[in-house]
Amino acid sequence: MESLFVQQVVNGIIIGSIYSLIAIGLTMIFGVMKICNFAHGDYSMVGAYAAVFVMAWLPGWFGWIGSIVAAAAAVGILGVITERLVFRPLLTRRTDIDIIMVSIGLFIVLENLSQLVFGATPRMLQDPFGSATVNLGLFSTSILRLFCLAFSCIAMGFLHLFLNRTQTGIAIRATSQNRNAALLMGIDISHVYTLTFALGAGIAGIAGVLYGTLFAVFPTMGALPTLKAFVVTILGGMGNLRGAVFGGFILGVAETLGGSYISMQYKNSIGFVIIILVLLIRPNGLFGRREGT
Amino acid sequence: MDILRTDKLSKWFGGLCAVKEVSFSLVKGEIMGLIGPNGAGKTTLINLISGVFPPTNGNILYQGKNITRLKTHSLNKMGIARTFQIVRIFKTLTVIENVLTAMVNRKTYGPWSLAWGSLFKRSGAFTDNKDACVKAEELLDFVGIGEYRDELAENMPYAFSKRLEIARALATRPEVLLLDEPSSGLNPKEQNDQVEIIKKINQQGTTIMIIEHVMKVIMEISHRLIVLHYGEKIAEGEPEKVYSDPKVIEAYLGGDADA
Amino acid sequence: MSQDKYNKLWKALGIAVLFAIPLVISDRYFLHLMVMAGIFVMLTSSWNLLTGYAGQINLGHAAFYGIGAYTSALLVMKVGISPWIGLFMGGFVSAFFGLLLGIPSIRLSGPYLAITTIGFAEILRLVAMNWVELTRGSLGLYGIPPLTAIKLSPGFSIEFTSERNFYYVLLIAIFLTLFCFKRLVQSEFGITLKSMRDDEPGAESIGVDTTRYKLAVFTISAFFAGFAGALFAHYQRLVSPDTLSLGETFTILTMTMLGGLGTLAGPVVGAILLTFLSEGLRFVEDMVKLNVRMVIYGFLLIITILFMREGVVGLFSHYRRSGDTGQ
Amino acid sequence: MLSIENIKVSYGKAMAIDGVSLKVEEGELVTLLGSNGAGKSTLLKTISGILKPHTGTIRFDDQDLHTMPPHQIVRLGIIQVPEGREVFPELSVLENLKMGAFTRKDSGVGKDLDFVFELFPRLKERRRQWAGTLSGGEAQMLAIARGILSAPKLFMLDEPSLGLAPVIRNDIFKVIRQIHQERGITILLVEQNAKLALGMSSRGYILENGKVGLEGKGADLINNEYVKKAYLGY
Repeated sequence: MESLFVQQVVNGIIIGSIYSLIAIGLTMIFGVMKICNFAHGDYSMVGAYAAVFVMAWLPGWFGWIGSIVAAAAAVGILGVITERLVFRPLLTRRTDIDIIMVSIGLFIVLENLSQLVFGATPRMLQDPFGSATVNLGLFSTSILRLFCLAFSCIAMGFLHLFLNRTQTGIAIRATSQNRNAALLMGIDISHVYTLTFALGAGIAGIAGVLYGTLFAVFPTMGALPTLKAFVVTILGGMGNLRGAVFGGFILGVAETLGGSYISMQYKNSIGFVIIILVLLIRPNGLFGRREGT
Repeated sequence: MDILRTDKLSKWFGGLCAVKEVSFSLVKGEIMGLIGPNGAGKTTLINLISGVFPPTNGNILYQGKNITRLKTHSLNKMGIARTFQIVRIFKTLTVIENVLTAMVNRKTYGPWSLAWGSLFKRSGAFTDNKDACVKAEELLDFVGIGEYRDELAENMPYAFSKRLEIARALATRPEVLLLDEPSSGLNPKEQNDQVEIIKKINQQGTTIMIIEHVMKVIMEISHRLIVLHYGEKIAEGEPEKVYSDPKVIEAYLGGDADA
Repeated sequence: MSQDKYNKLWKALGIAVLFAIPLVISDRYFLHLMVMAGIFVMLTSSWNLLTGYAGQINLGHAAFYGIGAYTSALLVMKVGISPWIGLFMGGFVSAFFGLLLGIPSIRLSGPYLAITTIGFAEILRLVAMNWVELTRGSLGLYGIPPLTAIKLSPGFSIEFTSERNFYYVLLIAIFLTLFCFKRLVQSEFGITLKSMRDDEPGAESIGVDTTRYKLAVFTISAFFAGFAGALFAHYQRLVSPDTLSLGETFTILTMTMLGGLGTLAGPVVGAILLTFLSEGLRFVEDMVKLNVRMVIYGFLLIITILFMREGVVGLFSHYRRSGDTGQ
Repeated sequence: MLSIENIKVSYGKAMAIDGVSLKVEEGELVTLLGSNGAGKSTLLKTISGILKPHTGTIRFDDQDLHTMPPHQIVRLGIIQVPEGREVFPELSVLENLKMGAFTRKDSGVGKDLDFVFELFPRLKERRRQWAGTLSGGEAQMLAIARGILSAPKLFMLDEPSLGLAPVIRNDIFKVIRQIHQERGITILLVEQNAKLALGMSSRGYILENGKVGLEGKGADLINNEYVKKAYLGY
């Protein structure tokens, strides 16, 4: 019993770290541009496909590192393109419904276009550790999974450094907190928008490689992470980066624990139950900051 | 006779006290001006009276009833209507529809009876209802925007959308009308028109409480004034008296450096 | 007046054509498409009432459809009530869930509401998948009885197993539904919904109890969606958890956005257009051997929002009377 | 230095400025007075490029401002401390100050940082704290300090004493006078506290209903009946 519990918590932390990674981009984009992007998980899907191609071409460790770089770059560019073509025209007459609908349109297009291009057959990404596992007494897990955890924590760490230590990073946070004041600081808002989308999508691309490594790569793989990322984002309060990181781990652990102690079948609904309960009590999320009145 | 009275009304937002123990009474039939420098808590006071949020402390009495914690819609049904500093008209409805929707008898009919009733109605669309339209047109003419009847509200010139908001508030047949800066953003001629409209409304028996920054307007129409400063009531009385009050002049023009 | 008579004439002619279609065209597949388009007309119209008129973004509408379908199917199969009553039970049970979903919606708006509604639908979909004893899980409920035949005289009865006869049932249901929506939307109730959508504090200031209106519109919208679901169950005679899926909701909202959100005609036009368009595209897909249909759906949705915000109906807006459609 | 010619600005459909012309010369401290809604804040927003005028010109030295995006206007050294402080609540005090220096590439930032910490020792104590946790007075100090770090040539302050207790208000005014006199920064001050503001200005403009009602030397305006009228509407 004890070890099953620890085992599940560890599994939850591992998957939760990937949720956090996807959600962090979603919440960042929401914070800066108030865009609620239902196609965000598809950035991960595209990232995972980028990895499929790079790994087919470069074997082993090089392939792995190469695919991370390729995924971040390719998806970052895709993010910028979608921002410019689809979201930017809506910013002047933003209504929630238009932005939500247009992102749903984007979701449908990306998912089905990739089905056309890549086919529906799931593909596996190689495990550079050759499926090796490690037993740490209280729990055992594959090295690959630990690596994924480490990698997403590193990615979040770098993002944290970027957002806290660099002038540009602080400018992104500043813009999300007070757009008007940011303008008065001489920050080029349009530039910040583009950068935010590139960054948010790029991270989602990296998360896609990790997600694809743990599970499989297929065109509709983006849907579930999108929903999870939204759950995480709402748990943490939309626009709140720390909230997204905590929310990701909370959801990951809640899911694996719920999956093993309550019901495996309802695992994917646990997050929704949590957010409905949370929103009933706190309409702006657990760590949500109050919206300006 | 008092129609509305507040008793030591306070509102705190976090650590900030926006309204501090304000007591005043509104006499039936008067126009009372609410003035004070920027950030003095005027809009907060109006929001408290109109039920946007409850006060932290204190009570509000309306016609002898305690209405402190009632919501905006209930207060409206009891006879308190308001307008907003930044207009809140229904943009995608036409001008007359804006007024018509305010004329729906919500005291008697809730959503369910309206919905159910509509299924058995033979008279067609509510917006084609002759009696209602005649009354709505009267109100539009009253504020002088009758010719815009079928225009979409969002296409209205700003001054007219402010008047539309007043017409809409009147359509709910209020006893007390709270006006939050009815002439901000208007040019002098439009402000004069606004003054005339407000006077006319008052002459028909509606008690009015008005926030206004354009002093010419407030001087011309108010019977009495209340001055707020840092959330506190610092003066009350007839306009001339209030204006010569040194405390008021200081609040507006500022005291000396060592004040 | 003459304009009015002219309109009435056109309406009568349209209705006559709709009733005559099965008499003229006997192609079963075509009639099947008409039936499916009809069910979507009911669904999209009900979503439109909630999202287009009342401004409550509901991304879990397929849940109401599914609840209606499962309720009616289960009551008929397990309890043995008449499918005709089942249709209404489907509507009522769905309406009850609409009321439930309405409760969190009181305090939520925009993206928060959107996610809550998705969550609601996903939870119900998982229930439909996993409560195998009741729903047979992902296999779905099959062998649902059709609408019971109406016996006119001992030797003569009307069956509802054929597309053609079902078409007539549906036609009547649609007329009733659209009649209700038209009345609702044009009434004091409808104008209140629109004012609430445009400006909530403004609506509160003229005495609108927005809480109660939100609950009411969630309930009413869910009723009609549930009714449509029940009709579908007894027509297709098979219900699966897919009925409650996000994909189904996306179809509903693509149709409505394409036709024109917040107009009476929009959802009708959108549902018919997209049902037949997708069949047309199936031919194209057979030719090019590529699954292009959904990609085109997605692009249509994006293009509609970016370039023709009022949908197809908006393109012809100069034919409409301004008050008619709420735009 | 700054010259505005007959600009008209509206907020959506609400007319806010209806033909205003004014000038600020290098080294001046000019006060802009007027009751609420007279268009003072709108004017500053227009100079900063956040709002665009329909007609009229705004020139700074030899540049046309009315066609320039806000971030370029900041680069010219036109810095605004907005009404209500508008600090970044979830950035630390230090990060807020860094944002002030966002456009600067020169090496003087460190020196300026020392300068503002000297000016406002309380900010130094709280430099690691989130700006959202500051009191109103501290937030105002931060907003001004942030502005100073932008190396302003023209420094525009929008109601810096709004909602502050008299003691803190006096401190703030002292600092404004100090940076004007010691650093020779040109200042355009929007203020409600007419006596205090005019007392230290070289010139003043009274805005009324979106128009300039009166202009003159600071000292002359203090005792002018018209000023009282503009505020109190006699």
